[in-house]
Amino acid sequence: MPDQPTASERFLQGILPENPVYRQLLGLCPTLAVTNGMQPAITMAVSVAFVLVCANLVISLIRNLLKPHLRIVIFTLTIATFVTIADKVLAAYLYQMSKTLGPYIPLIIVNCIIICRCEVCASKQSPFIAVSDALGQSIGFGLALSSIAAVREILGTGGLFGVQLLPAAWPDWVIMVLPPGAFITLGLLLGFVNWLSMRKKGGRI
Amino acid sequence: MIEITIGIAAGTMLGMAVIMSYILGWANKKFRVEVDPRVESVLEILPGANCGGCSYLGCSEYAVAVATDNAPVNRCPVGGESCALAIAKIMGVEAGAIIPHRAIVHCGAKKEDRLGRTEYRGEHLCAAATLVAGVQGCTFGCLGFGDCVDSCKYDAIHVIDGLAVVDYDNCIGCGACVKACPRAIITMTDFHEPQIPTVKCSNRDKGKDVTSVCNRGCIGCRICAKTAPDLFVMNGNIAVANHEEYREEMGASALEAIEKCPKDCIGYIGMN
Amino acid sequence: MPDMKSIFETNLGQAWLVLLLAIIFGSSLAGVQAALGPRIEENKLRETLEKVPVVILGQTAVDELQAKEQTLTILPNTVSVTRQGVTKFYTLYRADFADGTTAGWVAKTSGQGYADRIELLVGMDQNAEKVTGLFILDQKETPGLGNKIVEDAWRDQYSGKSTATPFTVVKLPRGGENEIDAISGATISSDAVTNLVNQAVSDLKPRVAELKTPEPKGVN
Amino acid sequence: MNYLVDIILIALSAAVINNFVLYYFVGICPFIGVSRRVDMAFGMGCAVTFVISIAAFLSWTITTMVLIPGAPLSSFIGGFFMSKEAAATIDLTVLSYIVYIFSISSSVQFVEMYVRKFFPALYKSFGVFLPLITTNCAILFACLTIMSNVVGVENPADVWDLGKSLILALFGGIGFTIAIVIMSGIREDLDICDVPKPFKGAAITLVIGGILALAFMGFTGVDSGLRKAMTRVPETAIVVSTQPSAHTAMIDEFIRGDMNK
Repeated sequence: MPDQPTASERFLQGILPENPVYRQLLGLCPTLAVTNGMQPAITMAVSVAFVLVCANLVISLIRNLLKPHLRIVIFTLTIATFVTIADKVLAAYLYQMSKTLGPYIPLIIVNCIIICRCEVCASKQSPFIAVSDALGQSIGFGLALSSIAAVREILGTGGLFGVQLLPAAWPDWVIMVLPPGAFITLGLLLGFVNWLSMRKKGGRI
Repeated sequence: MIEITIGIAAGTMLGMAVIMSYILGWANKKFRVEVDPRVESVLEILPGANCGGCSYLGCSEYAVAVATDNAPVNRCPVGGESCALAIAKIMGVEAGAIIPHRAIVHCGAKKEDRLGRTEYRGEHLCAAATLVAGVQGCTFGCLGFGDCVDSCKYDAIHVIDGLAVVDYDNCIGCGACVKACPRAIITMTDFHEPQIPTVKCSNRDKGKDVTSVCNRGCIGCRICAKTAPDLFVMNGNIAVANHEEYREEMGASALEAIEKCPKDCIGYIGMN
Repeated sequence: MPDMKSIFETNLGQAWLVLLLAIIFGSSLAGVQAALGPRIEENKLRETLEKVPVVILGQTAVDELQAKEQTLTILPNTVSVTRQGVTKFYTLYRADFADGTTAGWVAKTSGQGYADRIELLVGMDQNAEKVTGLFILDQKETPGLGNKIVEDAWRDQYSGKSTATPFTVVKLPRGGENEIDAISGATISSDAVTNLVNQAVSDLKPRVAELKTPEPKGVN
Repeated sequence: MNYLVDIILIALSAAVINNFVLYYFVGICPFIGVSRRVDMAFGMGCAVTFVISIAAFLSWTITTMVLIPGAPLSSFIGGFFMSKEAAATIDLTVLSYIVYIFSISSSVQFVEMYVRKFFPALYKSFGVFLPLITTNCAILFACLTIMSNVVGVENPADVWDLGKSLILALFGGIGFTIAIVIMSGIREDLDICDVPKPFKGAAITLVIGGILALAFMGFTGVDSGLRKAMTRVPETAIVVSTQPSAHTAMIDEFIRGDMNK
């Protein structure tokens, strides 16, 4: 365990080498749920980023007051507050988006990424490192979400952000927008990413 | 109106927090299970990776073992030196140098050394191949399909030319390959020296059966036991190296035994 | 008071951080709610009320009205209709022109669709003889199949039809009156919408007669 | 009769049709992580069902007693500071997320301590699951579904009572157990299949989960069909009554404000 990771190292780690979705397999619930379109995916990534950064900041500010057995309760309390704020702001300013995301915004509270980052990084490191780690992780999460959402939206509706990419003759794969499509796309992408990293390390196929 | 709502909101949260923490506090005291406080403090120091490198089921098992039936404190490969010293301080035990705990593959036969190999078309998994008799002449040796490679999370073991070889720079001694090998020819041993001699064979048949299936198998000729009795000892038809006792100064007799071995199946392994 | 201190020390004492955080977060959230609450309510209502004129007059007429900065005054009232012990609630909006004449009525109703609830607005002319339009507010039907009920082409089948006979969903046109052709592969969704419309129209038709303004009042 | 129909439909849809894991994607982390062996998966399923029922009970009582406007407790306390009917409009629903997650984590911690003290053997076998459950999305999702059926429901007849919430939680947990046990059964056979190396572990589990979700999709539409079969078609006798509800008062006030802006 690197005892004193530098902020930039934590930041870069979070994006690809320790990508929360592909590498650590955290936060799969929202990843599968909101990636049937590019817009909901990006809004979710932005709100997770907001919550993650604020929660990491607050937790690392009060880290030496934490009692071991009350740790989880305090983490969830802080995260829940920021998620409610994010939810209210979204409902006030982006009402249509908050309706499409529906129940998945409050589910950010139990999103494993945030609690894991709080426990592993924020409750031990100084605020600056904790925030950079949070930023890295949320960019990694955003990348993962948009990669899955892109695949699903292009295959599912033949276009991205309403722009028709595939030829009109392309029969939309409706399954890609449905729940099974989410599982299969993430599974295949996960396999592809593992294959990529193994090829880089010259591993055995 | 708004201040009153804020006031009531804060009040409800406070009320709920008081009730919940009171119940938890009461439960904490009432349901106090007498746990040796040392176990908790040891558990806090351990990295919590539950990798099994200490050959216990997980960090909590190892912490209990250390605190109650004083298991060696330096067993945690991931925690390393700092973790061992910290636990030793709690347990008031002398930490002792960290003895690296690494894996050894007791087979030295490459593909060309193995005789009687059949053309095996089944699953390319040792777990499946070991069920088929006669995949290769020797029924003890390494199958080379890499179950151990798949199980290793630290990329410390590779199948080279049909034989599993440990890469001692990456190996942290987590023991995953020991569990993965269906023929159980990988053992975890303490390396008192960076390089230690070992017998690279686990074929317990008689000499003539061994030579019919492998060019490098130990035929039980006892020469190594005679030349370096404190290092090698015979266990039935196969020689077994005494890794615990080996120290640097016994290198001469080990080298002599290595030359004398007709099958060249003893050798040095370890970090270079 | 020492024992109070010790109790405080053991049970609540350890959790003082939790109590403090609970108070801070509780009040800050109430503050956020106070600040953003009205805006959210407004969004919710605006979404429905923007659609009411469109459902009655159709988008073109509304744009013309917009050009002349005239807006319809919308008066909502809740109607509860009990049938066989099953009370159904409608919000019935009455939209009047600036000069007081009733432009039409819009009923907001919701019911069980294929996957989840469907919420829609049904527009009727001033004395509810004709259905002027339909708008789906909220639905979670299967994407690609059921959610075709949202498309204008399918919805416009309802506008302009008389409310005398109930709508029927047909696979291939049989030349009958008030026929709606079902979306292929989503008959349950099309049936659900049609039943909702039929039920709303038949429930509210008598209601409209009562609530109709006796004669156009002066400009209000 | 109608109540029974609703109960059966909620139970059926929570357990099988809109399965928590395969339709709503909640609780995926244990679905991937814990489903190595069938007995571990079953233990996890029971633990989740047990905790989800407690969470549902807690969340329903707190929501109806404290959070919704006009709830007995909030109007009682409000009564001291201001007039009775103003107190009834105090709306604390904004606290719902904190209250739910707070009650879930405290109840999980309480259950863990209780099980550790009185059932050490049970604790040994699936005690490790309990802290994992606090971060399990399925529990919070059940509370949110209950909340969305209690708060902001225009038609007072649709508001859920304690019975319906517990049924949803119980059968949601059972649905979760069904999904995770089936998946662990498949995964045990997967260990000896020749899965390409990059797909070992989570990737193949997700793909198999996709196929499982496909199979479960066969159930959609069953509940609307059942609902039609079970509810008798009401005749045309209509009783009409109008009374200005709080809802319409709010709309009037909003429109008047909007119109003369």
